[in-house]
Amino acid sequence: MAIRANPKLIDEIERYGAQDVSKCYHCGNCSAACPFSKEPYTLPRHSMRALQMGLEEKLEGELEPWLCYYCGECSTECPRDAEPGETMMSLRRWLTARYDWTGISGLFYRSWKAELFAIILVALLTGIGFLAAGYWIGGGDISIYDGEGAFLPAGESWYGLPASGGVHLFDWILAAVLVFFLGTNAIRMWWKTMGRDKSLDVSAGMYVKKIYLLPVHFFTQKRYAECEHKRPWVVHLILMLSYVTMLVLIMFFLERMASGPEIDWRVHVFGLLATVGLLGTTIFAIRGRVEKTENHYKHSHESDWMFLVLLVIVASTGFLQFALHRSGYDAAANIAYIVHLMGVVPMLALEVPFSKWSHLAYRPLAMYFADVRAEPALAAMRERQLADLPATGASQAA
Amino acid sequence: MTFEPKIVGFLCNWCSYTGADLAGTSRIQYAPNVRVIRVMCSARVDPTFVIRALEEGADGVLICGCHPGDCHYSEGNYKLMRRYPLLKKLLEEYGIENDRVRLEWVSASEGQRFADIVNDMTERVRELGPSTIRPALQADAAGR
Amino acid sequence: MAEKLQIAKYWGAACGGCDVSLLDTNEFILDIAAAADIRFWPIAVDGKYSDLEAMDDGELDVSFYNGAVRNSENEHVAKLMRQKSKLLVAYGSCAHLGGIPGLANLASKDEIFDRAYLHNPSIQSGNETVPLPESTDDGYELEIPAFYERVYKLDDVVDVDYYLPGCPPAPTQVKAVVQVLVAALTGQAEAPPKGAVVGASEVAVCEDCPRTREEKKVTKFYRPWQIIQDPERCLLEQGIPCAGIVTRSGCGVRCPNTNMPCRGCYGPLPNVTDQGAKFVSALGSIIDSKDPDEIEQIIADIPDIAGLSYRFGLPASLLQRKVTP
Amino acid sequence: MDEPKIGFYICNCGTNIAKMVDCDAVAEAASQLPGVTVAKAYKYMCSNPGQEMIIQDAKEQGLDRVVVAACSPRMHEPTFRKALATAGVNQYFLEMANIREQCSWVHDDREAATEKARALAFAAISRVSYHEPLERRSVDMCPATLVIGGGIAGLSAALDLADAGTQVFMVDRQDHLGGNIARVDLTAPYLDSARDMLTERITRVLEHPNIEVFLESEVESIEGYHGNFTAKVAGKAAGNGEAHEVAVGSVVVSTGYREFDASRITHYGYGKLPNVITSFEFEKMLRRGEIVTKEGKVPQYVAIVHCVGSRSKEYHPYCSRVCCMTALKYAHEVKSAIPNCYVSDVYIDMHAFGKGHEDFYRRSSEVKTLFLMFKKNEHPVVRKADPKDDCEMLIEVNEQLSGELIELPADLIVLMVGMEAQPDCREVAHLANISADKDGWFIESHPKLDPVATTTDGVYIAGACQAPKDIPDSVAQARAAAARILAHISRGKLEVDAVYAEVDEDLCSGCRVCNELCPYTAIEFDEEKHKSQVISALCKACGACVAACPSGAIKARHFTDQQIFAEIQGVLA
Repeated sequence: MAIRANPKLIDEIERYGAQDVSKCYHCGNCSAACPFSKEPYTLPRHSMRALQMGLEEKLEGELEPWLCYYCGECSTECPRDAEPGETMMSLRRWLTARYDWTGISGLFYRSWKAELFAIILVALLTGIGFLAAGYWIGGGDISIYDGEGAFLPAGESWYGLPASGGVHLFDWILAAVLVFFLGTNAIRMWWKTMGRDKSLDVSAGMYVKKIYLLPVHFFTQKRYAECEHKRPWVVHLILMLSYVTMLVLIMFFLERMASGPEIDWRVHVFGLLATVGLLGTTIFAIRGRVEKTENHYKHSHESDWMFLVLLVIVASTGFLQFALHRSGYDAAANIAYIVHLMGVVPMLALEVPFSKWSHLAYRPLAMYFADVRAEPALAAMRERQLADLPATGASQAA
Repeated sequence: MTFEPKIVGFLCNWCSYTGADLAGTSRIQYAPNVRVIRVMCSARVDPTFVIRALEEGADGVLICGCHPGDCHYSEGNYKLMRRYPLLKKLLEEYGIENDRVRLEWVSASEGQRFADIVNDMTERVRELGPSTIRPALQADAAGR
Repeated sequence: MAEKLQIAKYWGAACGGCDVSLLDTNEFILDIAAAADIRFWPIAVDGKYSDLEAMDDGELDVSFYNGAVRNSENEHVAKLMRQKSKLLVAYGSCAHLGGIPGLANLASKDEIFDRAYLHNPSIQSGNETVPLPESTDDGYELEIPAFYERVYKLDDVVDVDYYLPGCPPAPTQVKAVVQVLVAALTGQAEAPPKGAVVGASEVAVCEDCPRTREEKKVTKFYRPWQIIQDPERCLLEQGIPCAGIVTRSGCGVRCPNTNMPCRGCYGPLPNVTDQGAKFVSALGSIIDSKDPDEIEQIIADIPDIAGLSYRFGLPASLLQRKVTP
Repeated sequence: MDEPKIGFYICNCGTNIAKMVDCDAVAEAASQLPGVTVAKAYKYMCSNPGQEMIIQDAKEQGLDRVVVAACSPRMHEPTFRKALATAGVNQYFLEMANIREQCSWVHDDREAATEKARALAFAAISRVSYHEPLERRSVDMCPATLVIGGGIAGLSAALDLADAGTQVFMVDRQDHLGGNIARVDLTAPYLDSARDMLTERITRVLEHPNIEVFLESEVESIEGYHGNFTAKVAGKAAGNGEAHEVAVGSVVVSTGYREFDASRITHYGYGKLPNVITSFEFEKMLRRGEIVTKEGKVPQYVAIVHCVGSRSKEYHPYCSRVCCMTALKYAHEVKSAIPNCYVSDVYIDMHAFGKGHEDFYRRSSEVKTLFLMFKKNEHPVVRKADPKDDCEMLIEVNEQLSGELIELPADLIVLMVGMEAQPDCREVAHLANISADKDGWFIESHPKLDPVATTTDGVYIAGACQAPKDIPDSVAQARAAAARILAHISRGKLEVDAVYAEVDEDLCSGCRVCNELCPYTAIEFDEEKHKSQVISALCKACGACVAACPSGAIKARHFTDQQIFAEIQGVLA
């Protein structure tokens, strides 16, 4: 049965960043250059073609864009400046939007104004919210940072879990919300990429057998290491690990983090390291994007900027409150804290489920799925090639 | 070792000889048994030439001209077309096998056709075996 | 005139017409008799081979051999005559080209014997006998000439000085040639170059043919009895295959003048290698059709193309005889 | 004839011959033959040193015959004839043995090839001994030219000839000049107007004092020979009824092409679906300036299908050469007329061989043209779309680059119909005494070295009647033809080959067998002498009469019986 081509699709995806797709005339240099391009996954030509022809459903079901870490080799090799690397990036944005049932991420990606507005709005609400909370729930004394009558109490903790109210509990509610959105979208992703395609028979056993890949890919990003240049991988890895460290610290050790003024090395050493990691890498990235030092920095989508800026704000204010508190300026520390939260909340509430950061879930999943379906996909491919053989034979004879 | 027939080919300059050249420029491989004699037009092919070739020891004779209606001299090939059947009848009475003498139309663009004809004719003549004409006449002379 | 010329004439494989043609010179024969001693002429004067054998080499001034060489006897005598004569003349079509007997070259010796002595309606069954060169009959050793596999023209077996073509040669030509030779031998005139065809023209019969010629385009061939012909017009143009176009003139256009097509007895023209092949070429060239099937039909009316084109000259043709592998 | 001194030269042609033929061995064998004074093998006989070698040997060793075993005589016979002339030897004392095109290039068994080369060399050597010195005749060159066909090629040739001050007669069967280009809007790849280009030339032709144009007329017959043709032109302009006769020295055939009939390919639905149109119908739209469907709607999807009738088993095997660029041109024109329209090119291969073409192709992809590749001999199928679809039609393509069977939406489908030889090309070929190949394109005298001339001296071909061509190539060929003709005219006289038939009156009996055979009526019968005679100027040396002459009275100069007998004996030796 023939698949309907949709020439209009390319216009839609252009709004996610891709600009030069139609220049591609399928010489295949990109796939030759790509370190990940091996059957059954041909990167990036396969996606480029599907995109040019507007094979919507096919594209939605593709894992290939997620298998790409954007080393940019393809774009360098491309004789027609069709920017395949950037196209893959744009496809990831588009896919994120397609996975997201709320439609928010689509909105964000297509209109940076909307995204910015949302961020500011959430930031303001957060600010106001916490100020209010400080006054009415907390003692209202902004000069107290922690302990008895703290303006923004962390709340009671029981083995790292929030036993009663306070910021800690809020964190967990926020986390729950975040997981809900990301989770539901991840399920949609599974449906579009795995569930829907009846042609492949993927056994449940496979899912179990390959499950270990999830953490592996998540924590090591070893595939990124396969790229020709190693630096991007290192940078990315540091950023990601710092981020995760921070997440763990905040989710489980918020009290210890907050309590002071004396430094609690058991947690703060990690906190400081993570901060350095975050700041270092983000600044490196910002510089890169400004000066376009590396392939994957050439093209910057608004979402990239907002993501980086938020990170810088969050990391720096996080450190600031820490520093102020330790040096006894609790009032200032509290203000820094609120600003910090004004950055953190939109970042977690918007960026993670609906924007760039969602890839922290989708990419490892995609790699996991890719491995799960590799064998049946390969088999199907072979079958198809065999089916083609007589046809080609005939045309040669002619 | 297999018998390699010697075949004399009379080719018209404008179609068949050019066609044979085209087979060359197209690098089409064919049997090396035909030795070509160029004539301006197949109409120049006097039955005497064919008979002389056979007498001189040719195992076969191939005549090629432009396709009827496509002659460079507008109608030369028809003239051959008229003489040829008479010649064939004559040769038949001499007891010469039909396949030894052959007339084919080959245009300037039919390099492949020329090659195919040469291969086919070579095979047929090879099946007939060597022509006995020359040996027989030599024997007659020796007998005297 | 000092002494008489010594001449001889012999009849090989031939019909005898040639001997008659010499007599057809009428009273001129007497002049010959006056000028020459006829030393050997089996049909006219008494004599034996032994007489011929007894002569010295070159004793004869000129000998006329008519007929083809079909058997060992013909060859024997031909060689004898060559040996005994200063000049040997191939007299008539058979000696010149093989003649009518030459047509036997379209069949092998065995085929001929089979037809003549074994399977022939005129043979009473039980009487089938094939002649053998040597045989014994109640004690007597019998020898007859060996019948050759094929027919030869005279110069296949001996060196020939002059050729006098025709079947038979026209008496006027015979007369002329004899005069030339006599003059040459008696030193009154220069002899023609050796190997020359004497008593014939260098040009085709048409040169002397009185019939009018216009356009040669034939759509049907006829045998003489199949058509009421226009006595004024070229026979070929009327579809009657006339060999005049490929034949030396000199005969006096004997056949066309009697409404019969030329058969080609005077043989090919000086520039022609193979009379029959040329005749085929010319006949084909005047067929008026572009349709292969129609062409086949037109030539189908010519029953025996070899017999037609080589009626008098098969042994002199390039291929000489039917090939029997 | 006293023993001739023959020089035998065998050419290695680099390795073209040497790799398959043992040239030294052949030379060695040849040197043993009687009369062969010199026998040499050399790298490139056609090179200057090669020719020098012949000239020197001829002078020093007194050669009076030369045999060159090399390429086809159709290639280099003139070269070596010149060399002989320079050496002071009559140029007809040359014979070539074709051991490249007809030996080394077509055999793969070195031994057999060498043996064949030897036989061919022996044939040439035994033939050359019978060669006779011949003198070329020179005839007057009529300075007028007949141009058949008033398309871009014909116009270009005519103008160059006329501007040079020579008379031109132009015949076109249509009621206007311009041919197929007159039906075109813009040209690829530079998108300038075909009409501007054409009208300028047409007006110049019509107003040119040296050009006489016969519209709605056809050439009935062309008689004569190079330098002295007489052509009969019949038709309206020639005053209907009696044919107008023109005397010309040269003929330019520029009859062009006609487009492929798209309805022959049924699964494109041409003639059934109203919005499937041919490229020429689309050109009409472009010239009207509005691209709309039959229903008058502005199309949202336009699909352009390439190779309609070209490069396919069942229709025409060849590439029509102009369609790819024209298709890209359409993409550009549609995009600029309807910016939000989606244009797809359904093609087999993109042939962008010409100047500026590849760049044009790149630019087209930048205006977002969707290129879909289908497999040769596996044509897409067009069908009507369902009402719920947002398009008129759907094209099913087995897309090669993705390996997917897809269906493409289309509101307007443009079929790039290929070029086809004119329906009466065979008649024209017969008329001008040139030949046409199996597809009906006229055959040039040499595919590489002489693509302008034909096998008939004085008749030239220009434009798409020789093979599918774009405008620049047609014009180039036309102007080349004009240059060739002017070169002859400027010399005033023409050298005509010395090869023709002649009658030996002493041997001719006036049987008149030959009289009806000559296609050029070169044989006349002298009623006085009762002999046939050949008018050498009219004779084109086919030899039909020679073979037929029962008296052997007609001699084909340079193709005599003796020469051919010698050749027969040679190949069999």
